[in-house]
Amino acid sequence: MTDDTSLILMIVLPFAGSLAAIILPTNARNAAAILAGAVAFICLCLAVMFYPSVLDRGVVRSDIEWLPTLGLDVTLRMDGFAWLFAVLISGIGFLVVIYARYYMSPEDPVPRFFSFFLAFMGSMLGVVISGNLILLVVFWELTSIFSFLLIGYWHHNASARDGARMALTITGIGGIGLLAGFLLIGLIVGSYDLDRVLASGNLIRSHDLYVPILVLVLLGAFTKSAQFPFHFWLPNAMAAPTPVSAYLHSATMVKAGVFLLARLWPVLAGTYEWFWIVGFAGMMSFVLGAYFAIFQRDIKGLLAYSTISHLGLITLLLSLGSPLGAVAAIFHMINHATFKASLFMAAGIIDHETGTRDMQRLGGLFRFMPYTATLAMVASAAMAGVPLLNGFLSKEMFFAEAIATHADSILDTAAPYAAVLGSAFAVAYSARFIHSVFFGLLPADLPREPHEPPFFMRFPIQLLVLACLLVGTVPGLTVGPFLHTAVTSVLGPATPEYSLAVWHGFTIPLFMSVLALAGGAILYLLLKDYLARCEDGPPYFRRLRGQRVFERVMVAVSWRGARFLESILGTRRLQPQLRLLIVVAFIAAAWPLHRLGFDPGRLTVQGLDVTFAGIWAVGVVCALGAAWQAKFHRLFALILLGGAGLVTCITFVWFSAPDLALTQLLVEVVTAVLILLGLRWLPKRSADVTRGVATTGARLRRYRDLAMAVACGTGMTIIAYAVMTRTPPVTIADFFLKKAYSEGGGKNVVNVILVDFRGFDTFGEITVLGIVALTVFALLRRFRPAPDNVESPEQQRVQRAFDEARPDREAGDTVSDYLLIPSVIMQWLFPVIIVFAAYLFMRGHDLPGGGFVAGIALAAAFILQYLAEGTRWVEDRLRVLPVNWIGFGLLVAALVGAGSWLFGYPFLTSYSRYVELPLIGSVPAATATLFDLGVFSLVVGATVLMLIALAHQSIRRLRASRIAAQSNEEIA
Amino acid sequence: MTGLGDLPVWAALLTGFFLILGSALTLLGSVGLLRFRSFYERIHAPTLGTTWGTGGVLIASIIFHSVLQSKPVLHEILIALFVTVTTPVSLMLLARAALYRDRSEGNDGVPPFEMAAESQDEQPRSSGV
Amino acid sequence: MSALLPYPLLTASLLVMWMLLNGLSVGQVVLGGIIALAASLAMAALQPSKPKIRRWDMIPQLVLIVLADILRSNIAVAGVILQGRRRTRTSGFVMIPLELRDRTGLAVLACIITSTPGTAWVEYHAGSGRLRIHVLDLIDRQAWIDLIKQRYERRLMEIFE
Amino acid sequence: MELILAIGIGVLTGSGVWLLLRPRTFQVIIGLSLIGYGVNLFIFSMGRLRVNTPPVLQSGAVVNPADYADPIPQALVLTAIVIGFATTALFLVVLLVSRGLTGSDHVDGREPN
Amino acid sequence: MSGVIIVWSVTVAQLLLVAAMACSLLRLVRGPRAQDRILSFDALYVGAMLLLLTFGIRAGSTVYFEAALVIALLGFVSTVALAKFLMRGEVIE
Amino acid sequence: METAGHLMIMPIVLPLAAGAFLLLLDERRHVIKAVISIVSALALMVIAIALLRSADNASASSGAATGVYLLGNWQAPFGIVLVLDRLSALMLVLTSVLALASLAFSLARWHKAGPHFHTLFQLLLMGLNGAFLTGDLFNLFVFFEVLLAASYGLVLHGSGPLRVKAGLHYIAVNLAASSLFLIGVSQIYGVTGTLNMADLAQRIPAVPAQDRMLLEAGAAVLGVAFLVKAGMWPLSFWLPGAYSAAAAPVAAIFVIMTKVGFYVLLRLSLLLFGVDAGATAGFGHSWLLFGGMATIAFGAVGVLASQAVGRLAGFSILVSSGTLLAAIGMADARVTAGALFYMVSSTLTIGAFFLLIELVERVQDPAANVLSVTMEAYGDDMEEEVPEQEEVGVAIPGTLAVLGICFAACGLLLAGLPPLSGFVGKFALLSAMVRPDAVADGGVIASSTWALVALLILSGLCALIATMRAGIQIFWAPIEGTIPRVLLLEIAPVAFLLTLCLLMTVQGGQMMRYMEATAQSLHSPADYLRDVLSAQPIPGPNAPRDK
Ligand code: NA
Ligand code: NA
Repeated sequence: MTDDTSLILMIVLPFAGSLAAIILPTNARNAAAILAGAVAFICLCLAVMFYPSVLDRGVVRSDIEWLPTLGLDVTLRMDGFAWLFAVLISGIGFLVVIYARYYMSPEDPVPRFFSFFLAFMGSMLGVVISGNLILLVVFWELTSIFSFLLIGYWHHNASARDGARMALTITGIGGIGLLAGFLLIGLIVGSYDLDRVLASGNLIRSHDLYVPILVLVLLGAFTKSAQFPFHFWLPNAMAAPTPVSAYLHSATMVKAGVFLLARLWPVLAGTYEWFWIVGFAGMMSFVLGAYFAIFQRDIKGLLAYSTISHLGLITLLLSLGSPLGAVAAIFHMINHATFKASLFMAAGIIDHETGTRDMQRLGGLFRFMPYTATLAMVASAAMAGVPLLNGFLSKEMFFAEAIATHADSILDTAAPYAAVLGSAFAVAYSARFIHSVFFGLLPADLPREPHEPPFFMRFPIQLLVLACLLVGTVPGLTVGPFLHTAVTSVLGPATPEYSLAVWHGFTIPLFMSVLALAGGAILYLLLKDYLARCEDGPPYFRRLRGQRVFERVMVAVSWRGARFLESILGTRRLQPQLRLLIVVAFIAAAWPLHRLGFDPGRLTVQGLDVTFAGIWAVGVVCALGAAWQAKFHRLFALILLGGAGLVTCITFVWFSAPDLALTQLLVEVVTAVLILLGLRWLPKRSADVTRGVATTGARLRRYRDLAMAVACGTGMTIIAYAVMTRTPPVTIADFFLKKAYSEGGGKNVVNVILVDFRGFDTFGEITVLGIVALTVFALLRRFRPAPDNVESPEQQRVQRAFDEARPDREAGDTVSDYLLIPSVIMQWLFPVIIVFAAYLFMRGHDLPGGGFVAGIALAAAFILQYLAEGTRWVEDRLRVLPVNWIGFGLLVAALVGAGSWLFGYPFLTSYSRYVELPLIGSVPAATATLFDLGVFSLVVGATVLMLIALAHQSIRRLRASRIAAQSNEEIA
Repeated sequence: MTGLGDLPVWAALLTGFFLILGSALTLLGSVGLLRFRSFYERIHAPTLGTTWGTGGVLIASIIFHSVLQSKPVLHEILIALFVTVTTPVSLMLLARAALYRDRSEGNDGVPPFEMAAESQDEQPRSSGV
Repeated sequence: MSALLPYPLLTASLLVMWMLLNGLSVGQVVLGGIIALAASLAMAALQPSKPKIRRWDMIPQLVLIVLADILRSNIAVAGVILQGRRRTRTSGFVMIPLELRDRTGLAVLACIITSTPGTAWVEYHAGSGRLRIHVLDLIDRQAWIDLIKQRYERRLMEIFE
Repeated sequence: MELILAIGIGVLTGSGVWLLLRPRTFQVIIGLSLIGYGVNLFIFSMGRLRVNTPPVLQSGAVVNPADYADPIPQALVLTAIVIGFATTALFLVVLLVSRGLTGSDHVDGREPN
Repeated sequence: MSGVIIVWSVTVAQLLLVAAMACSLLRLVRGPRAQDRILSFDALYVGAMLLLLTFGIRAGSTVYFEAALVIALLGFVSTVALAKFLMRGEVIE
Repeated sequence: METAGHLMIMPIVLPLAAGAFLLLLDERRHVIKAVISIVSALALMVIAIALLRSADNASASSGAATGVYLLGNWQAPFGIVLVLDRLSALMLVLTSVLALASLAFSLARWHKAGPHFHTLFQLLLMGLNGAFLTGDLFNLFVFFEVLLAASYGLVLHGSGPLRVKAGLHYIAVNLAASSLFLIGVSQIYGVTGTLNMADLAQRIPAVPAQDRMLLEAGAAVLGVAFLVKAGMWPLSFWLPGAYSAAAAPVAAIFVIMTKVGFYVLLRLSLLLFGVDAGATAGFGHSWLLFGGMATIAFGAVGVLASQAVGRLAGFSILVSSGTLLAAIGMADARVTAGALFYMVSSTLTIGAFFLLIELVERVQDPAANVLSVTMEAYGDDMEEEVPEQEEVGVAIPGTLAVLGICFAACGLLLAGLPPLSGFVGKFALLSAMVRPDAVADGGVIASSTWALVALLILSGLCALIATMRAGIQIFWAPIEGTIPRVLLLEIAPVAFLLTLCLLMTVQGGQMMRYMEATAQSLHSPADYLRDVLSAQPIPGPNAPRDK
């Protein structure tokens, strides 16, 4: 198998396995476990098999093109360091799978667990072997996401949900920071390729953007590795099933951060900023983590804080910027992975067997589970840095580095003491763990009788502890060469001389170790009794709980703050929105005028026609009156609106637009009837109710609106006047005027434009009309009048009462008398209007008129009948199917348009000529006229549909009230 | 621009006469609309415009166009017809509605509903314009 | 025939209307004929009360009378408006019992009365056949009643009933 | 002439805007209609004003464009009128339905408190 | 000559008609009752119709005729609707 | 023009014919109507893809970069032309895909919730496609009105107080915007004397200095009209309400409507005010940039602040719009390319999200199954109602898992987290903004660009937090999780859209290449002008008439 394919397989297999696992049935425990185990094992083998090629080639790459133009390709890159991590991830992953098989209870949906687990493993492998920074970010975020799912696996308890959310939030933020940092690196280097980035360390360190880059990248690394001050998510992540903790907090998740620090060590390390930021965070995490760990009651809590502390140690080592420090850091990564994984598993076993992890409740378990106890003791001894165990070796190196002076500073001078202090704390909490769990007398109230776990649950621990022992005794023979390849792949030529010997003679580091061991032991002895009954958390720091602060901040920022901001930056009311729209539009129009020095053109009073002025005096009064009266006198406002419309018509006629005048007039009539139909459903509003109670605020708002109205009006006036007085440009109109008759076949150019030159506009326009009619219809189907409108209008009630009161009359006489004579005339007008509509339609192409006006005229004919005789009477006689008129109209228009395809011409190509008919003579026959027929039909349908649908509400109301009455009778 | 030049003077004079007559009558009607006191008096005024006011303008238009195009242009007759037919409709409906409103509000000066043959005792109201 | 041409008179007059609008030509006659026919068929759908005209000969006479009356009362009302405050004038309602029952006839009467400045059709009661008009310049109520009944109603009844 | 029409356009639009900002749905619909008039006249005026030169060709085959008003704005206004009519109708019905469902004719569906 | 006569008489007529429209508008605004407003609205329409006819004469063309015809034939529809709204509180029953 | 050319107009004529034909069918014949509607949508997708291929090949091979369709056989700039280039083709495909998904979803039941749903839907498609295809400014207005009118109908589809209130605001604002549109167009015509976009682009440099401010004023007013559609702050407050109130499939198809505004702004700003626009070059770019940034910020805040998932989705639309507007403001070809990729991805995502929301809300309370329309039902007696407690779908155990996965995918896409296309799109934008050659010519990267980068990243974070909060609340919090009843017909469209996002990720390279080609041709519109204005009508039918 080539290296390429195996590299790809290492990524693909886990995800494929994850997909396979998710579709397994919920109870397929063994199948899922075997699948996961197999995948993990194969990955391990793949990784192991890589060693030779890594050894002789140094770097193995495999490139797959993904987004070349963005410089983001799937570049997989295996070198010694990546190899080391790949082995850790897949190896420990394999062990955790075995462990989990026995840990998870049959009730749990285990396949989902293993699916998430495999996906996480795949992402982790991706992080370590991706050779492109952005690709690394991709996998980085994936680890965050899948760790979120793993931590929240038992989502039925709230702590798991909170832990998961916090973990994802923090690490997600970090990942985004990382992305930003890498973008900047790409900006400097001109590529995201890891090799090129590693090669351009000096360039980056000397760039102005170095500090931002450093901060952003560290944000990513620290959040992931739970380094101070982002450490607090990790203890909350302990709500996860123990196998998850064992995996995430030993070899993988948290290691990703320090992995990245080491990976980019050649690029970013060695500067003053690096030393200070990384060193400070590392030292704080190291000491505080250890200190917090001592006072945890929960075993997993203790282990979590110790993880923070040990990662702090690694970070501190990397901060020093010395090659030897880096070596020690990498070495400790391995060691920590081994002993911490085994310790978590041991904690899990204890929890599993006793049902609790509270060290104050536990004790004397050695009698029940000697093997497990021994293993746990060895592991924690390694954690404490006891000689002959792997923890000791890296700890020694750490001490050696701590005393060596690098940059002269407080931090540097503090380093040795901090190192000893932290190590002493480590000894103390290790001692507490061992003593309080396995020794002392056995408490009475254990949930169940503890005993040794099944073999396969202990087996992984045995392997790991064995590793601790071997590495601790014969490092050179075991971990030595692998560590060396890893170190050289990171440090390259800068790789220093170092020895992994167990015994270096009586050196200061040795002395420091002894000091730490002794100090830790004493510290534990002093604290023993206190710890046996203290409440959870360290003294003095108990109040300051990172995650509570975090929660508070999150709620304040991401919820309350956001809601507040939304409420002040936005609105849900209509008037402010319209106000804003108008203001924005006004500014948009005014800004260019202002910027380019606008000259409105000189005012000319010449050609000022008194008649025209008089007409517009009428128009102005109407407009202002309508604006003034619309609130309290709707009918009045409606009439005034009509007046304004009338003046508009006259203006159209005055400036030679007869078609517009026609259309406007007809639309006026129909609109008036329409709004009147609607008026009946609006609430009664009388002036005296609300008049004069306007508050100052309301008055001010009114003045503001008035100002806006005046401003807009003035703006329109100025612009209109300016354009009208400028010399007109050469317009495309000349073409239309020239071709209208010769090629469009009509003398009424406007009409020819509408049905031919720009027939497509008309096409869309009638579609709008049709759609609106349908919408109106649909809406009114569900119309429900307001309570105060349900009963019939006052007038009708009064008149009915009057009729009923009189012996010589019966109900409805008044209205029938009222309409008796007028209705005769209105009926006889029906055919007249039809003929008139036909006339308007026929002449359209050559003279003012056309399908649209004809349609409205015909609609008016129908409406007149409804007015005269009422809905029922008309619909008993005439069956208008407006929807069909609409559909027919649209289809005709479309077919006429598509007809031209038959002759190979584009849509809507018109064809017109004079046809000689017997005894009629030559009559114009233009396909445009057919198109106009479609328009006509649609307009009739739409107009009638809208008005009649509205008119029908009255009947609907009657029917509804009748139904109500019946139901009342039934009740009575 | 229009061929007004070749219009015989007599036609022009006739056109002008009827035109001004018609519009003057219309104006008078509107003045009446403005000056009459009660609604029932005002309702008489616009009919000046809708009868001979319109008539005058229409006659002018007929003469003018017929002479100008030297062929009878009579379609103005339709306007006359339509106006004569439609105006009554609106006025009748309006008057009845006004009557209803006045009655229901109990305003004086409006006859009661009673329509007995002998109920001619409605007091005529005296008023200037 | 009556199925195809339900209202010959209507159809004819519609055709005339078409002619007035489009001018005279064979083609327009044919086209107008078709349209007029279609329109009157549409009218047939409304099933209006079909008026029977007995006395054609009286129509022109009536028209002339009405035109003259309208012209006269135009002048009268114009005078009233122009006179202003110089002369007091009484206006009022007049109730007229009608025998005319034909709706078309009544409609024509309504048009006449309303179109005549100085008189306005106010309300009509089908039950009692009583009409109330408003008169702008009311001196002798009985004179108005006679005028309406003699001058218009009689003729209309002769024409329509 | 231009001045008068411009002022007319301004007044129509201004009144419309004023009503557009009022709280009652009926005021808004009247306002929209007024704005409609204003805008239509504005479009119309963009073709400059020509008295008594309607773009209806005398049957003469040869056409001098200078003799006729610009037909394009007229065509645009026609389309605008139609669409304006449609939208007015729609808005009317929507405000009726809203009034029916919420019981209030306030644009926000509830009386301000 | 006749051109002058026509132009002048048309101008005068238009002025008279506009004055008429102004009067109607004044009554429209004054009211006092809705019926008065509707009545004057109707008068306004008639004035406009006659004005359109004068345009026809002034322009010596009949292209403006249909507009006037529309007012004559359909202008009353809105008046009827308004009146019926007064009488019955509902336009179409 | 060969008949193959007629394919160009199909996206407009086909839905119109379908919609019109549906009108002639009886109201209650739901099945046949659904079939016609779906077939039409499918056909539209096929056509759109064919057009996309032709646009891509044509411009790849021959000089004819753009397909031109002379409506009525009238030559540009006089007649109305349809123009097909990579951008319009892309929009067509996007529209048809979204339409297919929403339509399929609606068949579960929404299409019965009121009359004429399918007609309105088809006509909405007609309007959208028309707006994307037309090369004429006023015709654009007409198609805007078509799509708006249909959207008015659809946003109110199903009625109910919430919808009507939101719809009222939506309609009022958009009616005002339409007036602005008219003012702008006519003013531009008054100054330049033409309506054809290409012709405008040619005439604008020649506009005399004393008229230029009028031109710019008109253009600015026009721009405001588009910004309302695109949902730029502070013109966008109607949007979250309207979209979250609308029925799920309607909201899903509406997602494309904000993109119409973006499309037009992109097209016009580069065509009319691009590099060769003379004195008016670059007009309005800075406004777009800062307006877009404000919109992103507001959208992100809204995303955090919204409790209902529907509003969350609505505000994510604002974030996406803001991003796109700001990208236009950058006026840089590579940024445009990234923006186009981002647009496609975010459109598909939010569309899927809107569909998904209705399904996951059933997890929260089964009562959500009842349509608001049935609560409001006061129809005619003969009207068919959706029964009160209609059982939707069957409770299959896997449902919850599937919904969860889809939700998670949406969350990742909205937050722009890897591995899905949301990340690719955002990265494409970011890497285009901070790239060496961008520094090379400008010297340094503008601070506004840095601010934009920060906004993009932070908005992603907000989306992550908000979606995570919602997801936990929906899927994890309930003790007794009610297994929702979901039809395959309902989940399939969601899966379809999300799969497309996945494909976009996998095939990212090809996609980006297309987008870059599109951006290139947009930023150098010379070909566009040449092709549009040189297209010749077919000689023939309009021969001078025999007198
Ligand atoms: Na043509
Ligand atoms: Na009279």
